[in-house]
Amino acid sequence: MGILINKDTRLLVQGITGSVGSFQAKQMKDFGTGIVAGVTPGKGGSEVHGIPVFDSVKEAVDEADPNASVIFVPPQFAADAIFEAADSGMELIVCITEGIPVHDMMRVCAYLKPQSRLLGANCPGITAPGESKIGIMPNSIHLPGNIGLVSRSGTLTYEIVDLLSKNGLGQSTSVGIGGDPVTGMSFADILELFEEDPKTHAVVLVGEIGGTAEEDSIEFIRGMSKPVISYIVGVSAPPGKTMGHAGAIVSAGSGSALEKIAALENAGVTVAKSPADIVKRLNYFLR
Amino acid sequence: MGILINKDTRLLVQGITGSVGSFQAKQMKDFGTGIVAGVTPGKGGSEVHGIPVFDSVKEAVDEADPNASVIFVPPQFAADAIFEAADSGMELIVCITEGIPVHDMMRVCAYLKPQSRLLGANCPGITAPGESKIGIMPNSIHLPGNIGLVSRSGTLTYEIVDLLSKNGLGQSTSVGIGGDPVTGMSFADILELFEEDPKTHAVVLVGEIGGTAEEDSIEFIRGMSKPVISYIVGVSAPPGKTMGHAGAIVSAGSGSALEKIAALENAGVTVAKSPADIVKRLNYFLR
Amino acid sequence: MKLYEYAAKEIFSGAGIPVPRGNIVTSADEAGETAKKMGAVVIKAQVMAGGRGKAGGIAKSSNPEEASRNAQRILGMSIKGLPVRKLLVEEYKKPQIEMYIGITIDRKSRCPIIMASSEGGIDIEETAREKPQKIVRMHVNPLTGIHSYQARTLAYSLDKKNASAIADVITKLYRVFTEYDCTLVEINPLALTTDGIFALDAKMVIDDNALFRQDAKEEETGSLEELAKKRGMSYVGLDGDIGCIVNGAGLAMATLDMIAFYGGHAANFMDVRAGADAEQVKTALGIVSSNRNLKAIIINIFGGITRCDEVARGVVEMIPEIKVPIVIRLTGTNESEGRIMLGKHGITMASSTEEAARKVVELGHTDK
Amino acid sequence: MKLYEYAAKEIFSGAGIPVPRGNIVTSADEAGETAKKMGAVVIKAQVMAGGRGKAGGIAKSSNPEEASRNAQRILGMSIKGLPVRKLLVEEYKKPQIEMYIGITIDRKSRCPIIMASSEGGIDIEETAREKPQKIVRMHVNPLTGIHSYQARTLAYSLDKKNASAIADVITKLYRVFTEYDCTLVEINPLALTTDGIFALDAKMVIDDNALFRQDAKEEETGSLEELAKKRGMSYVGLDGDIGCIVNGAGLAMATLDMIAFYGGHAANFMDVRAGADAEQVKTALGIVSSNRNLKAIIINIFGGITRCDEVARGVVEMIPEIKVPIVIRLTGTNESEGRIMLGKHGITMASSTEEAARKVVELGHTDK
Repeated sequence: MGILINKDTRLLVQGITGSVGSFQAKQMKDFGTGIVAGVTPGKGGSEVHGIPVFDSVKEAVDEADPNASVIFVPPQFAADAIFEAADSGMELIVCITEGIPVHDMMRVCAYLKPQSRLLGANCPGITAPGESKIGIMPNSIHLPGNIGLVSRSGTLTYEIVDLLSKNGLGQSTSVGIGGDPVTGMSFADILELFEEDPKTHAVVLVGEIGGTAEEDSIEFIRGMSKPVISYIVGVSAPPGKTMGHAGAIVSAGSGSALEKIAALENAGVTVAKSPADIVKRLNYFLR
Repeated sequence: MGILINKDTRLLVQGITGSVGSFQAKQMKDFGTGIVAGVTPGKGGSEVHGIPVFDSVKEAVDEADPNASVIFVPPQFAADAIFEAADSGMELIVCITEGIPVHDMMRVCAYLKPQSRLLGANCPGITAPGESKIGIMPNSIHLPGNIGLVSRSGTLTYEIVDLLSKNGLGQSTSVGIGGDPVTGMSFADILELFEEDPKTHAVVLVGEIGGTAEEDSIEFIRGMSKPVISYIVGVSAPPGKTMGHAGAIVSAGSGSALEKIAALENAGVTVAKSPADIVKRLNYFLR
Repeated sequence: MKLYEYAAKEIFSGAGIPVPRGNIVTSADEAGETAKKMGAVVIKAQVMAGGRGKAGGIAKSSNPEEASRNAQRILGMSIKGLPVRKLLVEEYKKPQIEMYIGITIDRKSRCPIIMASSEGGIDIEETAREKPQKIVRMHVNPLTGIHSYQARTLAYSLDKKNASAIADVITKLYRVFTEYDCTLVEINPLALTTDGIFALDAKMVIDDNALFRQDAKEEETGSLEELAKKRGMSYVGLDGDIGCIVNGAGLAMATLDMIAFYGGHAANFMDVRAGADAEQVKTALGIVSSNRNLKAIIINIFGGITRCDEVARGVVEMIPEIKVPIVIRLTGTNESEGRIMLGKHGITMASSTEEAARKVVELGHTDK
Repeated sequence: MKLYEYAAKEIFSGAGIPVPRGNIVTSADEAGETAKKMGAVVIKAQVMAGGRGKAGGIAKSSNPEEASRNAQRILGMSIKGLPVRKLLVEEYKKPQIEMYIGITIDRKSRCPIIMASSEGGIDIEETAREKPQKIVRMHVNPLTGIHSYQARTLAYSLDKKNASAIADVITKLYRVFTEYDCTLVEINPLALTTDGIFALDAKMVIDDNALFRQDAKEEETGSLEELAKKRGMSYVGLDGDIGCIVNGAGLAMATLDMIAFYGGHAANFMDVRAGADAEQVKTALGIVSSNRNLKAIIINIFGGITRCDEVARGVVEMIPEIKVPIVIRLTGTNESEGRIMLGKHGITMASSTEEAARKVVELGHTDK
């Protein structure tokens, strides 16, 4: 059983008739994901790859009883799609869409009740190898196993998953939480699920510069029984454009990679120096 | 111990320097209520009847640690006062103010978390005889005892409490939930507390025409172990001004007293014909 | 505060909801003039009463002469007792489909509720009773306002082909509902015509408690209800002969019920509200005693914020002008002071609502 | 999108926040003319850089001659590499107290946060570090917006005597923050002067993701960054000599890190985003190769939505124009098609980011 998703996940695809939604629905179906319905307003009654399409999430719920939703609608409409999914009782909402206004996302996050968990937006989704995949990670890179992976990035997530798989280090679940300033589930939220998941033996956390999401997870990591290997990118990245004084005042840290790495190491969290180093350290913990 | 309030209640009075706020603070103090602080922006540092006044609820919380608040501020500012009380962690908020716009109250109710309970607005408050009083019920009418009273009215509540007391039927707690279309706690919310309260042996529910608050409580009453005597006023009142078609469509009932009485009696709830009849029926149940 | 159809339509139109072109007129000539410009028109009586159509207060007119004639007739009418003083003359739009959209407050859920039906028109309440599945309901979270998907879903349930125009109307109507602090907005029918979608009727009620931040102004009628409202009191005229003055709406209703219980008939409902002073009591007595059928007056005060001595002072000052017997019940704040003031004036006293009601019914009968 | 001070002040002023009267000028003469009308003025360089004051880009001028002289001097300056082309000439207001108000997004709490301090001015970041108790913070629920009590409480903590004027500024500033989809609004200092409260400086950053619904328009600079942004890509120039083209910001950063790990220096950061096609890859190669210091180029693609064959096609078409060696790593969707297309062009292939980085650093060194 993966965290958040598994063989029994009944997926709804919002924006299924768009080019990306349609292509990715096919990929997910090929992966083995149980897709039960799609939604595109005005396209109700049609089919995409044999998946029935409805005009609204409510109709899809009434007819096909999904419990999770993935969102491929354009950024202007994505927040509304999340509201619709949440109001219709979806337990997991994965928003792939990139470019959603941050004020929309703040409103969404303030609105969501604990029974609806949101991954993203601007995330690659979540994959439980051999069980289910929601999102856009390439199908071929995954290998079932005991490593939990959580990342803020997109393609970098693929890179690490691919590397782990090629080195025989299978994954229980790989999760992208999204790279936007305001997202749904945090590192700590995912780590908590990995800690509880009997199938996960070790966790890889892939972070990057900006914000304090990595630092905010430290407290939880310290209480974990499972090894966590972190990897932070952006050491050689140009310093971010400063956000007036307020950006520096609001968080104690500046969000630089070196500061993050120092904070993690000070707290006793393992920090890998390169992708290859992640593999080395995982092998050390799991030998 | 009363429901919602008791000897340990630490009360904050918002709008304490106004004429009503100041007068009623004195009345509550005389009743024995533990008033620990008052708030009026700009009047911080002063005192009213020996009660320290602060500029904000937050300051009052920091200095005096209240756990309940009563609101006497004018209707334009009352919703903001409720937000302030809720954000500062007040467990019980009693809003006396009459005339708050209903859109403000809808926003307030959608905002409140379960840990903050709201009585009112436009309510006379709550009295646990011998313990504490929050609100504006006259001090002299109460008698400690085992009757729980809950009402949508103001002065009619006094009338019934007074009648009960004069007939030796003391009260565990008397609660006015407020007469506005949108209020915080409902009849059912209060009935639930009376059902759980070991000191309450019977409950009097005073309703009136308009809305379906009485009908909505029927389901809960049917599951109660304690006798509930209801009294509905407005049998001879002129039919309310109709609210377009929507008013009639939104609720199955028209909100008339006769309809309410029929619904209650059909469900097996005792309905008293007059105030004197309440006393008679209570005596029957409690003999 | 209820708005006239034309006032509501002005606001709807300002919010971008399509309404037919129209003119407000007060004479048959003006109606004819307007019809000359517009062609086929509908003449609609502007009164605050339902069932105008059934009462003959709405008339289609194909030419200026007919318009003028119809206007003449309707301006002479009274609908449910209300004389027709203004007409809305509106370009005629032939409805192909009549839908219903209403937004009000769901007290139970404590939030706005939108109701929509593909079968609108004059029989909507019957539809609600007989075919409830034909009415789609949707709650709105007052903190977020209406979500686009909600307007869209409602619109699909009405008419999929015109869903985007209908969703637009719903969204704008919800905006009016919140911006104008409404307790009701209603379009019945929302009609599909060959020229597109139009709101052919419009109802709008603004929350009285929010009038301080809305610039809507009620037209003055000079009624007793209005006079009482201006002084912060609530008065409703009734058919009986016992005048009532009470503080608090609940106690006032209980008083009316008790009067009926003892076989009497109240002449009015009058709530002087919490905190009434002598001046307000005098005004209340003035309003109530202006009724010529009056046989007796009951004053029922349970003083909390209201002070009994203030009430007594107001009553005493008005005694010379009151020609019928008064029964008064005074309990609560400063009760003894009030009783002493009244003592020397031969007014009947009571100590409970029931006693006061019984006594006033007796006095009213005796007088006959 | 960052706004110039004068543009932010225009918006603030439109929202009712008091700002000093001011004029935008581009010459010393205009500055003198403005000063003639206003009396004592402050001349402020309009550049997108902090520390203008310390760099000499702000000058008080008591008379037109001085204003003209100062304008002349500042118009000749560059601040942090940015030439000064525009000046804001503003009526001088002598600050008695300098406060700070800023609103930004607290990522951790996922909501707006207001920060205020009674000790504003140029040393506000130092205040934040040294005397954190001097900075008051307040979160705002994005669904309700700022409550009056919050603005009031913040204002009391700054200056109780002028609390109501300050609360008003805070409320209006919050409104600007949400209405304009800002990620930052800042007034530093908010000054108490003998003429009242004034925003003497203004910062405003609009969320790039929300520009579709804001009519703010960026002034064009013709930079490579801007060119890339217009094509939906993200480019930042750096000091090194290895050009980078990667899909995904995280993978791009990892690539830069790996280049550094192997002793190389990246010439740029370039994220071509998900789904880039051949045309975009060509544009990206054009932008990256316009750097004359370039010794080698790394292209690192992990195709998900992006198709490797499209990338390969773009690269092949640009090969004639690229004068430095290219290392390419292609993995994912349509990988084999892409590899076949590239096979015949003598481009160095790699199968992981680390391998690609190692190879490109080697190639870059060999070339020296």
